[in-house]
Amino acid sequence: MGRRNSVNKKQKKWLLPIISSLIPVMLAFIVGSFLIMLSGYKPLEAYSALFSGALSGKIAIMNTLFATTPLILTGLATAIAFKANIYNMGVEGQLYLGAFTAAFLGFTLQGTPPVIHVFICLIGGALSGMLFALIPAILKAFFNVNEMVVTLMLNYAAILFTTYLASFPFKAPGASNATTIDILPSAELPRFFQGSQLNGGFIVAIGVFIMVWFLINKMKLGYEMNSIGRNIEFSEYVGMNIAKKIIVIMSISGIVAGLAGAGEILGTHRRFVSEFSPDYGWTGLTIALLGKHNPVGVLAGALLFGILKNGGSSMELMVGVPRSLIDVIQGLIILFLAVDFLIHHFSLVTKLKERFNRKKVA
Amino acid sequence: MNNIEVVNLTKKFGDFVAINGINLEVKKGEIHAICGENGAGKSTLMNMLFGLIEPSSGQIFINGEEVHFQSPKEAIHQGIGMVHQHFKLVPSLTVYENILLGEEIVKGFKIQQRKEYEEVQKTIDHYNFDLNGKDKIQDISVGAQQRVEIIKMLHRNVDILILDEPSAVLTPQETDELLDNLIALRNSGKTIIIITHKLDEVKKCADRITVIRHGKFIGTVNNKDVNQQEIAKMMVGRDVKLDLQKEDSERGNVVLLAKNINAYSDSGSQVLYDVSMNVHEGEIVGIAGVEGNGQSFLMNALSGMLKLESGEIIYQDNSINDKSPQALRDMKIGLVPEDRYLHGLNSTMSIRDNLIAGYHWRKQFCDFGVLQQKEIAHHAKDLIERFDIRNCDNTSLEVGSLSGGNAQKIVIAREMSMNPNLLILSQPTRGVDIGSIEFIHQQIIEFRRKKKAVIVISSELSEVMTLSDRIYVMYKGRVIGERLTKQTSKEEIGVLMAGITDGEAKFGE
Amino acid sequence: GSTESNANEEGKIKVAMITSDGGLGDRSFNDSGYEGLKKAEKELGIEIKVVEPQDVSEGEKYLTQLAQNGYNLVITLNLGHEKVLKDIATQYPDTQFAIFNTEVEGDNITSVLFHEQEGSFLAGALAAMVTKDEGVNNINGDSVIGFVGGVDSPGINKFLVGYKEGAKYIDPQTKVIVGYSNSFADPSKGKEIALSQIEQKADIIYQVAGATGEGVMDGAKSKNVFAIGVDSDQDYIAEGNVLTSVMKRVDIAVYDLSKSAQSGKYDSKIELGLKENGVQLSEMKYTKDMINPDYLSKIDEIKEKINNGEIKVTDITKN
Amino acid sequence: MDELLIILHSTFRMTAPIALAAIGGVFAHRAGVLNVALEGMMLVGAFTGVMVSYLTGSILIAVLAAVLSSMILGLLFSVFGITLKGNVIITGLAINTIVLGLTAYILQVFFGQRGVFSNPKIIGLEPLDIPILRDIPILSDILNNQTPMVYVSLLALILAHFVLYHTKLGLYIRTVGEKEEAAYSVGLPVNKLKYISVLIGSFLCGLGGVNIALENVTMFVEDMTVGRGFIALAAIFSGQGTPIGTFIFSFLFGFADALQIRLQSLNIPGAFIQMIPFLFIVLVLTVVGIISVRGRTSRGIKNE
Ligand SMILES: Nc1ncnc2c1ncn2[C@@H]1O[C@H](COP(=O)(O)OP(=O)(O)OP(=O)(O)O)[C@@H](O)[C@H]1O
Ligand SMILES: Nc1ncnc2c1ncn2[C@@H]1O[C@H](COP(=O)(O)OP(=O)(O)OP(=O)(O)O)[C@@H](O)[C@H]1O
Ligand SMILES: [Mg+2]
Ligand SMILES: [Mg+2]
Repeated sequence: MGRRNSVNKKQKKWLLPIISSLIPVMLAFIVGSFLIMLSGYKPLEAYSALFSGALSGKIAIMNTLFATTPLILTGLATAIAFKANIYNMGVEGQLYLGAFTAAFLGFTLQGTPPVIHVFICLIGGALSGMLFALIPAILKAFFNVNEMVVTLMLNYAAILFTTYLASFPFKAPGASNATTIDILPSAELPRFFQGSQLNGGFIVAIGVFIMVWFLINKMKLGYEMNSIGRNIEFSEYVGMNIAKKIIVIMSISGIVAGLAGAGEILGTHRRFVSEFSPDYGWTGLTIALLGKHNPVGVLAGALLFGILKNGGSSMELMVGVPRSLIDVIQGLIILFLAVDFLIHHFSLVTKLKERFNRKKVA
Repeated sequence: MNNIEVVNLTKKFGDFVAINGINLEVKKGEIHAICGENGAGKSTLMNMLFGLIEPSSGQIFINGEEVHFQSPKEAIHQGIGMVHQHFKLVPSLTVYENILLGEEIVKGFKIQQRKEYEEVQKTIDHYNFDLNGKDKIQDISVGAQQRVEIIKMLHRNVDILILDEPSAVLTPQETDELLDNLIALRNSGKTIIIITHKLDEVKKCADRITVIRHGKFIGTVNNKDVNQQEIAKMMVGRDVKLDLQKEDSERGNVVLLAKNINAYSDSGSQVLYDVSMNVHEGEIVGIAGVEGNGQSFLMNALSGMLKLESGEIIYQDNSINDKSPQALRDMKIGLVPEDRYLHGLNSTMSIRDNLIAGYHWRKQFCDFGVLQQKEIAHHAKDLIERFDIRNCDNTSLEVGSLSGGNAQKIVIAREMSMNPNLLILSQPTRGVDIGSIEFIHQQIIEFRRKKKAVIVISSELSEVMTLSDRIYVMYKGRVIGERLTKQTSKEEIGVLMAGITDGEAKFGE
Repeated sequence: GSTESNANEEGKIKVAMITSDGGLGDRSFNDSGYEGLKKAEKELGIEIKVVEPQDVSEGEKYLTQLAQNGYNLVITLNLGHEKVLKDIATQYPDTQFAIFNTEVEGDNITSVLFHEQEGSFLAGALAAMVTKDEGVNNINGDSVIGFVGGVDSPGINKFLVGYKEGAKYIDPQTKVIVGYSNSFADPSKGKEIALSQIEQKADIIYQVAGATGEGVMDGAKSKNVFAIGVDSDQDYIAEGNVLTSVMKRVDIAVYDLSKSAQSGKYDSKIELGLKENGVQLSEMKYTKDMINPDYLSKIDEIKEKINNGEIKVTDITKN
Repeated sequence: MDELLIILHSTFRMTAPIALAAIGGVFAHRAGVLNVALEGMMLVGAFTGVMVSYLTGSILIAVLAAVLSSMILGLLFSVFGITLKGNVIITGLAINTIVLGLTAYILQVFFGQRGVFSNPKIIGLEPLDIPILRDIPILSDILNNQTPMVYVSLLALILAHFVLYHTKLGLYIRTVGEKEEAAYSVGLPVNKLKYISVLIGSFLCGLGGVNIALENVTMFVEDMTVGRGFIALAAIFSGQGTPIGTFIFSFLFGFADALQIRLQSLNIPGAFIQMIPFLFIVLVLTVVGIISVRGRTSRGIKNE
């Protein structure tokens, strides 16, 4: 206790969240190492593969950032809506539509100058994400229809729809799965470095992060999101046009989700591949919650998941730890992160101390 | 012997000391009043007695035995009951279900709803409260909810009864009934602690009075040894003017005119019948009426939250029938709503942010969509100073941690600082200490002096009488009378509030 | 770059396989490939490794790292890797790559293509004959057969089209009821679709739906009609109720590739159809005796015609 | 007409797992705990049921084990989400991830199987032929010869309604969810009530798992619940947390799904037919929304 008190306040401010997020990760690794041992692998070997795979060397780090890219965007998309207490669970679907639109513009707009072409595709992806998010937004704003249900349902529809598009009207000739033809080179988000998949999508993600950060922390709309998120009736009473705000906020959320999809297509797949997303939307949801709807928190969470993903595949490649076990460890980390150990611990310690003191007096 | 003894009790919220080494002795079979300004720590102290929060240090003895309540359950077990300042009722449940919560009457597994209702209604009738056991909490007025809270405790037959501002929303008659009942309970041997800002009530029922200020014990006195002025001085630490002086004022053009408005509630019953009223520049108009007679709906209609069935509301020559709250604010109408924690404040938002809510888009605070944090912080500091809001040096704290009176001052400060042309206040001083009431009333009068129009809706008859130039009385959704304050009396308005008219109104326009 | 591809101490040949979506345990495509690889390990004494990426975007990393780690042959079963494979193959010229179900050009790339439509054609033909044969199981006289696919996509419909053509070849009046489960892991739904098709008089249902297909077979079993398995020999899953399975010998292909790894001589393209026995019907261990032997000879006849080009089966992915 | 009866019969089958999870989830929902782990709880029930049935050959023990495993998960959820005050949505999502990985992992490490586990030794539950019901004309076509969990889901509906609205437990659960301070201030054991609510939910999810893996089919497939837990969640929200409303929406979904399967024989691209259940729910909610907004006189959207 004494030592903790001696840490001065300024230091404590940024140290606390770091410590409090390290504890759960450690706990998860400890539980995970039992499982790893059970299946006959060496925990230390496995974990060192995980960390070196994710963090040692330029390529490893770049690949981690590559894995982080879509998660930053889906995390932000969710966080924006959640901040205003709007449960946009439809990021996955919005992402798919954004992805398809980007691909479509990417392979149709022949002769567009490179940079402009990329921009058009990104904007197209963003807009279709937005339009799709408008459906639940309008239903919520004007008919008070639960947006969580609508977005959940529309996800399925979006995935089915894009799969249909890639299987029938836009199927690449000769392809034996549901993919479109390649986008034109002018629409590609360039890679930074041969040997790593990290590409311009990361810049897009960071750009969006900065804008969202500014929006939430500095702008009028951020203030209103915060207010609506905490008490919608109050917000209405003091004159915020809730219906309009819901539509605006969901639109922004949809734009970011659409960008996530567009970025994946233009930077990674370079064509539309049906069901390409390994639940980016859902992971984004977890990240948004872990980051407490706060852009910086989302960034940190996305990074953690990027490390786990990139490191996880190294763990499989190098050590042979089964993929299912990597899922379990990831789940454990999330589970432990759900709890604010330090703060809880803190209050527990304080409580005990108080009780003890009181006993002494008595 | 002392029924309750508190020794050197301290409560800290973080670095803030809310209760600072308080000693308190409550004798068995007495009515003990606790007085103090808003934020003095009265509720905090009582919450510790009831096990809602744990003390940081110090001791509590009940009947001579030291207790360490971990939860209200243990306090209830010791025969303590508490009527909370902030209601702890379940909106979707009925009155009787709320009253019996935790003490249901069951047969097998099944709750005997009929029997429960009958039993509760008996208690309600016994205490002569105006309540229907079958109503849902969400459908009844705040005053009625307060009555439910009181009955909830009376029904439980507790030995020690703590009441935290029980009369804040009661009608004068009900308050009288309540006080009589408390005295009767005291006479039957119960111990009662009552917190109230209304010194006449204190004088009427208390045996002894303890005053606290800034979390510190100031003194315990016998009721018969002091007068109201002296109690007020102990509380505030200076002399307080208990009655308000206001000069005459010349009234100007009509600012707001409501013509025959009719409205229905969401559940489909008519709540406003042909209501007509007006306000002029430089005039304060009071709306009097027993809680639940349509004032809240009138307020909602005037503030754009309730759609009208028919009739018209005209503000500065424009119809504002279909205007949203947003539009009304743009037209310089300020609103102080009745339910401060639902509509007036965003309790988990910071003090600073609450102080600009609804005006955050103004050039002053927001430039090209970007908030001017410096200006906002400065604005907050300024208002806190001007409106004497206590315990909020740190304006990034949540507003929910403020005491009731200070929270109310935040709303008033926000609405007044924006300089509206028409200010509509509903229950502006509910739960506010006398020092602050004096202050708020002065602010309202100052407003009138600037030739602005004010509507005050209050169930506090004395408040309506002191502030208003003209009074409308509402009864069952109608305006049943209109009087000039100078030409009427408290008694006459009281009679009107009970729905009794002798023919036509005495004063017409 | 400089590959660290020093063949390991004992000079063993190293072969790695990357699974396709769904990974191991699909009891069809991926599992079959793994069988072949295990067989190669045992019989050829090579070192093997199987890895399962989480999603298609990880393909590049897996391919690169396996090449870097000195595998002589890297096989990917995931056709989604076609785009990245081209680049990686030029970067690691000393490594041989193989990809299934799609054609990628490159000096050190082998493309393995299956003519699933041909096997499906046989299945369709057989089904069209058996469905009128009232004596067997609960077969009715109507010419109605069913098909359950995982998703409505070219990869699946390739099977469907062959199946339909086979059925129409026998009897143009044969009606094929088609259903999709929208998931490869939903046996409940598979069964429900099967039951619905059976209700509509279908008595032979071809499933191309991964684990969802297990439900289809279960449904066929519960109503004592027939299902048709896919990819590997699934006849054992519901003995006597799986008429036959359209086997895709991924195992053989993988085994042969491993063999090439030993010799160091690779083909650039391997097409596996009926002719090459890369696609075939199962031996029908449990059902052979239940049906009219004439049907089987008819099937052999059709097979011959396909092999010699007399019958052309449409490959929908080729357009 | 016959066609309709068949569809209805199949509707009940397809509704059962969703309804079981949803009605179970209603309790936690009413206690103010958003349980997104319904999915994982069902999956673990399915897994354990199949494994235990395989190992013991006793369906009774299998069902008990399924329920038990699901309730252990409920306990884990409660410890993290309620006692340790973790964010319940994160906790729920984490549990889903863990279950998905762990079932696959156990299957692989201890049973040497991947993906699918089916074996003739796995004993399932058979449909019931109920004497009186058998003779009631139309009803027997719809409701007779269903598997036990279909009847359990109907029973659960009735019981859930009774418990929530006519017993102390239900009243307390509703109180905790609606106004926790009210419950606390009269001395109700708030956390205990939340635990109970979550556990009731996991109990029914366990049975939902049994329905999926030991009734409809007798096998385990990784991730075989394929989102039914989330559909259940949607049903709870659509049904506004009442058992009856929740059941109705579960049923509507089951019906649309059953209908969808029949409609696939139409000559329309599969994707559009398969969208029907999802779009149908959105449509119903929109209609309900339009109707209820029309009747309102007050402006704006209320706090949840
Ligand atoms: N949970 C809390 N966290 C931080 N500060 C608190 C909390 N509860 C109360 N306080 C602070 O403690 C002080 C005493 O509050 P309390 O509610 O006891 O005042 P009170 O005397 O009841 O005032 P009122 O007459 O307005 O009800 C106030 O300044 C308030 O801001
Ligand atoms: N620059 C402004 N001048 C006057 N009133 C404004 C201004 N900006 C906003 N308002 C008012 O603030 C309140 C809230 O505005 P809201 O954000 O809903 O609309 P808006 O300001 O038109 O939108 P936006 O600024 O995002 O385009 C409304 O009453 C609106 O009319
Ligand atoms: Mg108080
Ligand atoms: Mg037939």
